[in-house]
Order: sequence, then C-alpha cells, then structure tokens
Amino acid sequence: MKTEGETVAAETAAILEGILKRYRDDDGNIISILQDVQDVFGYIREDAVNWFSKKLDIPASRFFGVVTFYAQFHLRPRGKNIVSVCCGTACHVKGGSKIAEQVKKELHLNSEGETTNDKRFTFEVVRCVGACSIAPVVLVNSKVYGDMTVDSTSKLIKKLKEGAGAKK
Amino acid sequence: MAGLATVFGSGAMTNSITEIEDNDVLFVIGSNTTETHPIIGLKMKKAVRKGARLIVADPRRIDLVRFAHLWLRQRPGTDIALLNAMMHVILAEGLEDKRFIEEWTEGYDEFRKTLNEYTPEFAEKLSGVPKDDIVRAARLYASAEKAGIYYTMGITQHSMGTNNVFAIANLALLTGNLGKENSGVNPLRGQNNVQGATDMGCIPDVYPGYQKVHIPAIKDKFERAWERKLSDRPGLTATEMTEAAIEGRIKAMYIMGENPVMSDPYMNHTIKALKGLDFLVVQDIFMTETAELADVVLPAASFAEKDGTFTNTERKVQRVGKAVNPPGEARDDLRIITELSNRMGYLMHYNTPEDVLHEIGSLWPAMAGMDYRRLEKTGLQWPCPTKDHPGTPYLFKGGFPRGKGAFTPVTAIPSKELPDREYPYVLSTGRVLFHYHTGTMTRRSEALNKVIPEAYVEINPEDAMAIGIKDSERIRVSSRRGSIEIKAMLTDRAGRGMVFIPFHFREAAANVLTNDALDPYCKIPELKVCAVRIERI
Amino acid sequence: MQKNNLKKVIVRVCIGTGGLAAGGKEVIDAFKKEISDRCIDIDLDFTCHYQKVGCRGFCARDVLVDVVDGDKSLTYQCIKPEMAARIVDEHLIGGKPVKEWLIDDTYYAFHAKQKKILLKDCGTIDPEDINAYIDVGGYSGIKKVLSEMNPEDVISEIKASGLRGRGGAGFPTGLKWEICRKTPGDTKYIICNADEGDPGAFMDRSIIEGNPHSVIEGMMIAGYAVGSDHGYVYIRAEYPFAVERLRLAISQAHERGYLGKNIFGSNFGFDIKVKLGAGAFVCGEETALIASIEGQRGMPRAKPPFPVHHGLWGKPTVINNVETLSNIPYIIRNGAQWYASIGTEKSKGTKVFALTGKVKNTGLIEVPMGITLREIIYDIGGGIIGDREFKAVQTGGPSGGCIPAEMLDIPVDYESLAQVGSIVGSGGMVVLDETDCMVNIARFFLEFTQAESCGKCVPCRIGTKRLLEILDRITKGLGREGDIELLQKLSSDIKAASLCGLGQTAPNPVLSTIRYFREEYEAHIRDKKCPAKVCRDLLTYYIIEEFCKGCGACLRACPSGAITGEKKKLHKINPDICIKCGACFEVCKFKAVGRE
Amino acid sequence: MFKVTIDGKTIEVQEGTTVLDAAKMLDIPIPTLCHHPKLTPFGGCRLCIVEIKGIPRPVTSCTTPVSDGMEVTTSNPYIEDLRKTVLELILSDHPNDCMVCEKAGDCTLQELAYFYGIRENRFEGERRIYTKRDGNPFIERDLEKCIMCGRCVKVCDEVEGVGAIDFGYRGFSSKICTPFGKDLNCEFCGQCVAVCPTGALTGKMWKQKGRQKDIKEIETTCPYCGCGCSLTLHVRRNEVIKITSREDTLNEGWLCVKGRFSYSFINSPDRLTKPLIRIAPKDQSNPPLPPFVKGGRGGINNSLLVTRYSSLFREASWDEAVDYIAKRLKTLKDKYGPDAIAGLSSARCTNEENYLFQKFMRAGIGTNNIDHCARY
Repeated sequence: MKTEGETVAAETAAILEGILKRYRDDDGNIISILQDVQDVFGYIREDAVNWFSKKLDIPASRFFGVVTFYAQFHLRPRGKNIVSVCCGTACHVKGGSKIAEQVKKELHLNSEGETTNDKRFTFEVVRCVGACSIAPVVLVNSKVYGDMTVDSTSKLIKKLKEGAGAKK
Repeated sequence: MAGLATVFGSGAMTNSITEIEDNDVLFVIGSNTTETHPIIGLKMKKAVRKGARLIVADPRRIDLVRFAHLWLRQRPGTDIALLNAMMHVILAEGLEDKRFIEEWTEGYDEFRKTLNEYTPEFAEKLSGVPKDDIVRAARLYASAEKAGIYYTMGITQHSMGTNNVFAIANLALLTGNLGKENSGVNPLRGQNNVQGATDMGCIPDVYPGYQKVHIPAIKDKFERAWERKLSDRPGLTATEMTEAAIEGRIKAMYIMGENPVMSDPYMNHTIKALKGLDFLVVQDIFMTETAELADVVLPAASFAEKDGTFTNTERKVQRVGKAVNPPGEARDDLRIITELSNRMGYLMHYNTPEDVLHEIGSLWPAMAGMDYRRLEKTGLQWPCPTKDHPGTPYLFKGGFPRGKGAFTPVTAIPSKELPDREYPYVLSTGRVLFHYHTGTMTRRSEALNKVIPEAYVEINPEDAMAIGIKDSERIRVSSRRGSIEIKAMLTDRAGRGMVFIPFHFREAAANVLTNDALDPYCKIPELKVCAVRIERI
Repeated sequence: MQKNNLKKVIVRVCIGTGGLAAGGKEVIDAFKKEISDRCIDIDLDFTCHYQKVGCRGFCARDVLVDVVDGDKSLTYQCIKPEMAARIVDEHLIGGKPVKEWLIDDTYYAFHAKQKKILLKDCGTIDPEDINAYIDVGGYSGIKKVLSEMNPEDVISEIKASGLRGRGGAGFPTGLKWEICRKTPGDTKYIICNADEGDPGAFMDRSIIEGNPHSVIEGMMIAGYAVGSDHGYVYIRAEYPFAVERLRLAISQAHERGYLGKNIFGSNFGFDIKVKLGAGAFVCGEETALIASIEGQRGMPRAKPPFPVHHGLWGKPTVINNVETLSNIPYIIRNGAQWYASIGTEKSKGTKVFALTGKVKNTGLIEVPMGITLREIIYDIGGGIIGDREFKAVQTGGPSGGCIPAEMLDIPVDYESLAQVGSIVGSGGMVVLDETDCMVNIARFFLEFTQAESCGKCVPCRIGTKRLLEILDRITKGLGREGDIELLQKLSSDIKAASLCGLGQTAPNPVLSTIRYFREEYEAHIRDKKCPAKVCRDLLTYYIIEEFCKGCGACLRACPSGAITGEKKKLHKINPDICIKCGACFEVCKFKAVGRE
Repeated sequence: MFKVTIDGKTIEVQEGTTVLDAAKMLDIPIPTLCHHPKLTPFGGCRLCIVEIKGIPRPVTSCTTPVSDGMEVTTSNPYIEDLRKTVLELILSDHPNDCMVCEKAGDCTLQELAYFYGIRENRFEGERRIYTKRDGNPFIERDLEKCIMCGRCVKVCDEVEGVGAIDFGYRGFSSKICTPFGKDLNCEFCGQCVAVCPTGALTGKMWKQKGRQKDIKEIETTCPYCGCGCSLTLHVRRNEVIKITSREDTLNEGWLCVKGRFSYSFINSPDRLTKPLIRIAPKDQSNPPLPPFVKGGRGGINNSLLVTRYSSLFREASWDEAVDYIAKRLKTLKDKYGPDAIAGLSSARCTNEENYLFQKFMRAGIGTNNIDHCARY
C-alpha cells in the first residue's frame, strides 16, 4: 500500500526545521541542505531526505541523484576519524599509492571508503587537496600531514590509534 | 449536466482536452484530476509548465496541489460560499466583463444583488478558506485572458449539486470566460462513455441528442422513425427507480453493465430494492454484486471484444475496435438486445454496429456527419452535422443554444447531513488512481492490487491522534445507515474533521455509509458529504 | 616603559596550507609563548606583531618566518616551534639574526626569474584584515572604475590588456564580458570559479587564502562592467581555510560598505554568495558548475547556448576563474598598457603555476608568459631531485599532456603549449624524472578522469573506461599488438564526440605520452618490460649475490614470506611468492636487491 | 526565419528550431537514441552529431539551434565513423541477448546496430552487472540494458510531474535510480516504458507473451475514465498481450496505470461465459463474498465460478435465457403496464449499445424509465 513517508522523531524534526529555515533565508539549494544534513548527522540519512522531499515538494529521487553524484556525500555513517590519502598527481608521482597501501594495512581495511569495526577510522582516497608541494600528504580529518613516507605513515596511524591527535 | 443545460442550453465540456495546455489560468474545483482523469491531469501539468497559473479548490490535499499556485481548502459542501465570494470580489473590484455580460447574458441585474452578502469575510466563516486567498483567487481568475474551470463529482455529488454548477456557470459568465478557445466550463466526465450514454438518450426525459420526450413534435419524429407509439411521460431516474422498487411501483429491471449495489449510496437500501423486484435481468462481464441478485444473468462482451464508439468527456466520438472474441458463449450487448427485442415482438435488424450509428445520425444532427471510416483516423467532436464538418472543439462560439447565457442566483445552503456530536466527521468518497469505479475490472488485476490491495480511510493525523488511532490500524467507520471495518491511513491529504474512503472495495464498501439524499433537480446523490463516527475496534 | 625606545618588530609566519601542514600554527604559538614569557621576565622595550600571511610560494622550505625590524626584513626557513626561543632571544632581543637558519641562495634563485603581480601581496599582507589589502592599494581599482569609467571603458581596458582566461582554454576575458554585457537581460551573474579540481594544482586556493579581497574586487569590477549586481564564488569544500578566509573577507567588505548597495556612493551595488562544491571535478566545467549552483547534479549540457547568453537560472552569466579575476584590480590600477607589456604577443601578463613533482624547489610560482620551461624547471625549480634525469613535464592536469626534454626550450604560452599537445590549463606543472613510467602516468590521469566523468555522454562514460582498461592491461603486461593504434583511434574519437571539455580533453595524456614516449608503450606491450621500473606486474625482484651481506633486513621487511636465507648468508627471493611490493628493494642498504 | 542548408538542401525555419528538427523537415534522417520529440533535448548519446561549417568539432543536432546561413553536413565518412565508435561503445556495455529480449524487433539500439553492421566490437571490457530486479508489479527494470539516455527520467519529471527516478551515481557506474535504490513506488503510468528505446524498461506482464511475430494491432479507445485515450491492443492468439498508444492522438501516447497495464480482466478466468438462470429463492441471503480471481493467463475456465454460484444459478442456453426474459417481461408489462419496467444502461457500453438499449426500452417496452449511472 502506498503510505506517506515515515515520520522522524521530534528532536530530529527540530534540527531539520533549522536547516530548512537556513535554506529558505539564504536561497539555498538541495546541495546546501544535504551539506547541512551531513554536517549534523555525519552522513545522509534517508528519513531526513524524505522529510525535506515532502516539505519542499522536491522528489526524493532528485536528492538521491545529487547525493550519489558528489563525492562529499556519504550514505552510511563514517568513522570518528577520517584518514584520507591524497592521490593527486604530485602525490602519485611521489608515492601516494604506497602511503595508501600502508594506511590500509595499518587499519586492517581492504578498500577505500571502509570503516574500521570499532567505527573509529574511515579510510578514504582524495583527489588532490592542493598541498602538492609537500607531497605526498595524508589528511586526518582536516589536518594535513605532508612529506609522508611509509614509515611516518605507520607512526602516524599508530599514534592515532593510541588516541593522540584524533579529534572530531 | 442538467445544470449546465439550463444555463447554456447544452450540458457538456465546453472545450477540448488539448486546449487545456494553453489556458492562462486553470481553476480546478472538486476534481482530483490527476487520479480520476490522469491524462487530463497531464495536460494541466503541461499548462503549468508552460506558465499557466493553477488554482485548486479542494478539501483534500490532492496531488494536483503540488502544482498549484493557490490552494483553497474549503470545507466539504461549502463551494457556493466560496464561488459567490469570488464573484463578490470580482464585482467589488470591477473585474467583470461588462461587454460580455451586456451582449451574451440575461438576468444579470437581479443576480448581482444576491452577491452582496457574500463578502470574503462571510465566506471565510462558512468555507474556512482565508479571505485573502479568496480575493487572490478572484483576481487571478478574473484577470486571465483564457481561464478554464474544471470540475467533477466534487461539485455535483451534493444535495445542492445543481446549484454548485450554477455558481460555476455564473462565475464564467461574469468574466466572459466562455465561447472562445481555451476558456470555458468543463465538467470532466468520470467514465469512458458516460457522455455517450447521456447523448444516446439513456436518461429518462430525453431521446438521443437531448430531445425532450414531452415535446410532441419531437415525439412524433421518433415515433415515425421507430414505428411505435411512445410515451410522453418522463421516466424515473436511477435513484428514483430504487425508491419505486421498494414501494412496488417498479416490478422488473433490466440492468446492462452497471453495478448499482456498489456504486449507489446507502447500499442496504439498494439491495433491498433489487431483492424486492419480481424480475431482474443483469447483463455484465462478471458476476457483480448486483448480478448476484438477478433472476437471469447474461454474459456480455468486454470493450476488447466488440466494435462501436465511445464518446469521451470532450464530446469526442472515437472508435472501439474488436480485438479478440468474447469468452465462451458470451455475446456483445448489441446482439443480446436485438435478439431480445425481436423475441418481444419489436423487430430490430442491424448488420453492423455502424448501421446503428447511421440511425443515430439520422435522428440527431450533431452526429450526422460521422461514420466509421472518418472516426477510424481520429475521433470527431460533436456537433458534426455533415460529412465534411471537422467537428467542434469548443462550444458556444458566437452564442449559446438557448440564446443567452442565464445567470442563476444561488444561495449557500448546508449539506443534508452535517456532523454532530454523535457523528462528528464528514465523510467524502471518491476514486483512487489504481482502481476504477466498483472495482469489477481493476480489482481483478494482480498488479494493481499489489499496490492498493484493500480499502482504507484517510484520516488527518491530528484527528487520529485525538482518537488514538495509529497508521494502518483497523478501525470502524459508522454512519446512520451502516458500519464498516477498514484500515486507517494517516495523512494530511484529509483536512481536520473530514475523512475520505475510496468506493472501489466491496469488503469495506463506502456506500454502506453514504447518504442517499438527492439533489432535487437532477437527482444526484450526496456522495461527497455525510456524517460518520470513527472508533477503534 | 620608555616611549622613545619603542620600536616595532613584525614577525610574519606563513600559514598557507603548506605552511600549516609544516606546523605554521605551532610556530606562531611558539613565538607568542616565547615572547610573552620574555615580556614577563624582562621588560621588553619594543612591541611585537605577529602576522599571519598567506602562501609565499616556496613551500618546500616551510615554515617560513619573516622578522621585520624597522625597514630591515630577514627571512628564516624551515622553522620548527622549538627554534622560536633562539630567534626571540638572539634576534628579537639580541638584535643578532640566527645566521644558519636564514634563507640561502636557493631562496633568491627561486624568486629571481619570477614576476610577481598576484603573489606580490600574497604572503606579505594579512589576508584576514581588509586594511592590509587597502594599505597596498586594494579597492582603489573599483573606486577608480566607479568614479571615472563607464562599463564600456572597463571592458575596453580589459580587452586592451590582452588578459585571457586562466582557467584553461584562454578565452579573452574582455570579449567574454562584452558579449555578456550586450546580451539583453535585467539580471546577470558573475561567477568566480574556484572549483580548482586538477590534481596537482593549488594556485586558486593560494590566492584566496593569501589575498581574498583581490578576488572580491575583481568580481565587483566584472559586475560593474557586465551589468550584474550579483556574484557567486563556487569553491571546493575541500579547501576549508580558503572558504573561511573568503567568507571573512566578504563580511569585512560588507561591514565597510564595499559590498552591498550604493558602493562608494555610486548607483552600483554588488553582493557575493559563497557556494560550496561537493566534490566533483566536472563541476569545473561551466555548465556543470551552473547546474551545481542550482542544486542539481553537475552534469554539463551542450553548448550553445553559452553561459554568457543562457547561464545561471537561465540568465546571462560570466564565469571567470580565481586567477583571472584576481588580475583585474591590478590591471585597472596600473593600466592595460602596463599589463600588456608583460608576456608574449598573444599571451599577456603573468601566469601562476603550481610547480611540483620531482623538482627540488616545489611551490607556487608566478612567471611572465613566454618564459621557457627550462627556466622554470632548472632556474626556479632548481633542477631535478637527486640530480636524476628529467623526463617530462606534465602541464594542464588531466586535460593536458606531457612535454619531453627536447621541448624544454619552448615558451610557456597558450599557443606554444597547445602546439606540442598540452595546454597551459589552470596551471599545474608536475615534473617527472627517469623513474616515472609514462604509461603509468597516462593510466593515472585516465583513472582520474574516468572516475570523474559525469556519465552523461557515451564517449566519456564508456570510452574513458575502455581507454583505462586498455592502459591497465598494458601496465599489467597483457598489452596486445594494435593496442597503441586502438588507444589513438579511441582517443581521437572521444575527443571529437564528447559533450564537454572533460571528455574532449581526457585522452590528451594518452595521446601526448604515445606521441613522445611510444617506445615505452612498445616495451610494455612487446617486451613486457617497464623501462622506468614502476609497473609492478612487469617487475621481478632478485638478490644480487655479490652485494648481499645476509643482514636479513629484506627478509624482515618482506610481507609475503618470499625471502629466505640464514643470517650472514646469501638470501633468496622466491618469485612465485613475491608480490612485488618493493619493500626489500627499499630496505636493502647494500643495493643487493635487483629489480627488472 | 532562418535559412539553413543541410546536405545541400535549403530550408527556411523558425528561430529556435534545432538542426535535428530542420533536418526532419527536409526528410533527412539523422540517427538518434536519447532524443525524444516531446522531451527536452539531452545530447547524451552523441549519435546525432553533425558537422557545421565554421565550428571546429562535430555538434549534436538535437541540441544545436540553427542560425541564419548555417551549413550542415549530416553524414560523411568521418561522422559515420564516429557514430560507429559510439555505438560500439554502447554495445560494449550492453548484454548481447536480443535473442530473448522482450524488445527485440522494436528496439532502437538493435536497429542501429543492424544498420551500422556491428557484429564485431573493437571495445571489450567490463560490463555493468546488476543482479537486483525491481519488485514492483508493473515495470521490469533491467538496468543492464539501460543506455542512460535519460528519457525515462525526463518523461517522469516533465510529463508526469512525479520524479520517481533520477540519474544516480556518476561515470561508468551511473544508473537510473529510485531514491535509495528502493523498489519503484510511483504512479506506474508506464510513460517511462513507452519512451525507453531499449529493453531496459518493459511491462512485467508482457514477459514471454509474444514479440513481433503473429501480433495483430487493433486501435481502440480506453474503457476506463472519461479522457478517452487511444489504445493500441496487441493481440496474439485471441489474447490481448500488451497495450500501447499512438503518439498522434489527444493523449499523445501517454497513458495511466489502468489504461496501460490493467487489461488482465479481459482474460480473467471468472468472466461470465454462459447465461445463468436463478434457482435459489430471492430472499436467500447471498453466499459469502468469494475472493476475486486475480490475474489470469487466458483460457476460459469458469468451473470455479459455477461451483461457487451453483447454489444460486444454473447454466442455460441463450435460447432458453432470452426466451425466459422475453416471457417474464411481457407478462409483467401486461399485468402492470410498461412503466413498471425500468432499465439501467451503461456508461461502459458503446454508443450503439446505449442507443439500442434505450430504443428497446422506449419503443420495445414502451417506457421512459431508462437511466444510467451518470451521477456516480
């Protein structure tokens, strides 16, 4: 049976109302809404999308199309810390892929986008963060680590695992 | 239809479906167009895409509201207040079409006085539509070059249904939105050939082509053509037949392809009437709820199994082509009628359905220009009097059949049964996209029933919360006439204080509940408003 | 405190992304702490300012710290927080610079052949302070325009300067403005394209981080010239510092009344909104960028109509990139003649490049158009790291090509680079040396463009995928005869048939590497060898008997257990188990691991 | 008006006309896949590329408006070669299963592959594999056959106003998506099916019912609401197996879920196939409501029905039934007069039947007691 989209909890609704208000005040678009949603929840929640879809009379498919188009958006919760290895050109020629291999190894992950079981770390590959002159670089959340080697990468991850330097 | 016939002298959609997309303003009132007329709904959406402004007046947040620039949520049964107030505003702001009124209408002076009391404030009290929205709607509609009004049963299925239609006609006359392309008054007919059945004289007071049975000259014409003496006494309408059967005045009925048990209001009443008959013949393609009560059931052919024509809501006569043979011994209705008639001693002989069409054309000039060869290419809209006539896309170009368009003063009167303490909710009934009418055809589709498998009642979430009803819960809905168990659907499509039940489902038939109060003029039942109670089980 | 002894010392710390990554913030904190400690201990008789400045280009020597004492300015390089104390003690208090930490000749060589217009202020002024920009002449351009020039004058001035779009194709900026100005319409938009997506480029980011007001001023002038009162900056969300600085700059400009209505008492009003990109390279393409600002998937549409006629929300729209707009205030201030005197006949002014890769001095450079690649790589860049052999320089990012050694003397301008199969592009310049495999480089870029294809048109969606698959099999030693020709054919068809710039240029890295390094492709396909020893599947690792000391380092490093051998005895690599990770090669101190 | 020369032929067209439309006016064929005349231009398939004098690279004719004096070449070896490459690329990512595809014979992609003679493909490689099929009851979505032309997305948005689907993901992995990859949940009008140029979208109930061979197509009018949409019934061996609609009628080829997909009642096994005469007394209450027999794969089998109602009715021959009716009606008419008889005609029957029915009531019986359910 066709039913109305599921409803969201009251506190969630309050958050979403806030985002909606910002959107209306600032002639935003659905990308800005989704960026706000991801900021709050860490990923794009289906119920939030349905909520906005109904409020704004924009089909949920449109949201989903945008979410899956842009690399910034995630459909699943990510780890507390995002370890990103830059694979831009400069980093590539200076061995970025080896750094990426090392991060995977240290975090016991198989591929890009995966999150550790304890939800502490997500490993991602990014396409150039514009820090080419200190290539290769690793980002932990928004902090940039430059001139990385396989060794320094191992050390960095070990340090993060021990809890130092990890932040949200 | 009777309402429009009174005002203009002819009762049908004044414009064509294809004209919809070039409207400047569309005023859709009492029509859930996208569900009941999906393809006309597409044209409306196309018009909006092309820049038209859309006003929707409906107690429910129907799908079309998504495309509307203005949505007026009137309480069920308060259309006249709303329409009169719009006209009040139009007059107050001088937006009426004075030249049109002068040239093409009558009864204006008397009529305009009756609008005085219908201020937007007054109408807001009655209808619940904010007065500013009424003003906005009036301006929007009146200032358009090409404005079309579209309505269906939401307007007509009321005890004051005819008056509702008068009010709509008044609005169009007042603003001169008639007699030209892309603007007019358009009742959207709900069934594939309801226009045709009416055209063909399957109504008690007229022969084919709306020719009155009581006018001697007309009767003479038909007596000569049909070679029999005919009665000049108008017959009974369907709803009156039920009464007459209960009272014993009607002894036998012959029902061809209808299912009044499901479609008529107050189901228990209808069943009682049909059971009381001495003799009932039902001719159908399925064993319907009505056929179960028959003395003889005749197996008929479906649309795919016969040749003929349908007339759609825009008066367009179109071909029906035989694709397959009827199952078993089932026969097409034409053959059944001919044979029965012959046995009864009234001889009929037609080689093909087209012979019948030619006979129709000989008796009603509006279809005289039609033959199957012409219709095969594309349908033709009546009037089409000659073989080289292209058909008539819109009516009243340069005049109304009755001469001038008549203003008919109407006052806002309440529905027959209003909510009270015992039955505090208003029930409206109607269709959904995925089913059709009494469900005889659509409920046999596995696919359709996967989407909408069972009946439900739309309840506003706030009302539901007040009663303590959860989504999908089975509840009881009762009226003074009966009671059904049904699944609740919580949705803000329904406004506060109203519920909606589609009438396709025999296991929770909406018409067990509905009121058989009739419009005094055209005997249409008040299916859109009755009082009900909602309870948890 | 004696007033007559008061002197002003400025400590400037570079905190571009490079500077920050190298610990710029920590360095500032260290200076703050050291100085405030001293202030308490000893009664300092001078005040000290810290300035945060944007990128100064020479990122290889980060963190860079200037100490400005009166009119004397000295620069320290490679400063770490723990070095602050000594500088404070010896230089700030003692008046004696710490000689061994000061910049050396390389630093001067790095700057000698540059011509800094945009980057001149970048790195000296505080980007978080609008006054700093005003102090160096900022906003005098828009003032001049509003008081002395009509929009047509502005357009002819820009046309006369010869400025061409710095985003890639090099379309004349003045002409673009003129077309948009002449397109009828009440509402027009100026969009600043700061969606710097090329891997290997960070010019725009550095300009916004270092001198955001120059971009704002450029947009205002563009708005005035075109007849637009509304601008958007579309900037990558991956540049959080740039976004922050830009937003700050816009709000400061608002506070001053430089943005808003009736700017400088004129009838002209202008407003700027910041829109964050959400991570799609293709949004650098004009029509995709517009779709993205409108909140849609960034899928380009066919041109014509061009954005100057039918752009954002269907209105005439000028889209310029950061560097282009940043040039505008300087052209207005100093005149078209001055600007046109820099550069070559067809390519005027300077161009900012992000010089990276295997070059000694990496960083952000600004050079006059017409300078040769050799000058950039050897004079400014200081040559190749480890003095290895130069192989090629990749310009223009994924849309560009690789230029080989024999063409190092061509001048850097739009036409010359196009002629050799590359482009100026937005300004990425990645230097490759003998250890880089050109097939691998082509594969790298195709992997990028293939992943960034929006998927709308067939040649790009499926064609780049097939290109990548062919390159992939070549690097894996599965290349077939005819693959080179197939690559060329498919490449040229993709270029011809694709909808937008991404697809039309995506095969460039393939075509240019085949053009100049065909023998490398052939070696991969015919001999199953990677001459640069990069392609893992084509390598075999072995122990060179005469060098092996049996130290066991390789054995410990091997992740797959492919190496066996007893201590102090010759080790062996089992090729069946070896996963060719190269760990042994890197770990061996005796060069006893061979690779072929 | 703009003058444009296409392949040497000159025509004057309105400003804003696309090169493709201008070529159509000149009856010059240009191959297309993603273009649909009723939808906004897309320019994704690149098959309609043409060369225009003065423009360095080929452009898509579906998106390019003509300009005055434009000279267009729609076909030359270079253009045809590019088209062939594009087709090969599409086919390199398309299942090669025309043999069992519902769309075979009516598939634009298949047709183009045929005309360009593509048997060998230079481009081989990974093909998209989607194992999940959509669980909705109407529309089969075989995304492996999707060529990303976007017609379905546009028709759903621009014509139907629903937006149930959109492009999702990007590059090689892009596909047409429902929100969060759920099963399609929409109005099921099937407009998307009607415009799909390949076998990616088909009707679920069409499966293995027949393709081109032995199919008769009969034009008729929809039996549902009052819109009066034109239908084309596809008939194979006395069974309606599919319904489509022509594009040149008032409904422009668009239909709703009922018109397009809800024809199974024709072949329903509980159709009435024999006249029935009541045997049970009238006041006997009705048997409990039997469940509807849904679907039906053709073939008439009303044995179930007869059993279910055998307590109420017995089968009769037409002769007996009609005779019985005639006798009863005559008796009642003689006894109570013609106005004791009433007839209800049907808004579902044809004009001819309705005309004849009221003629029968009025002239044959002699009463005006004739009506139909115009009011419900």
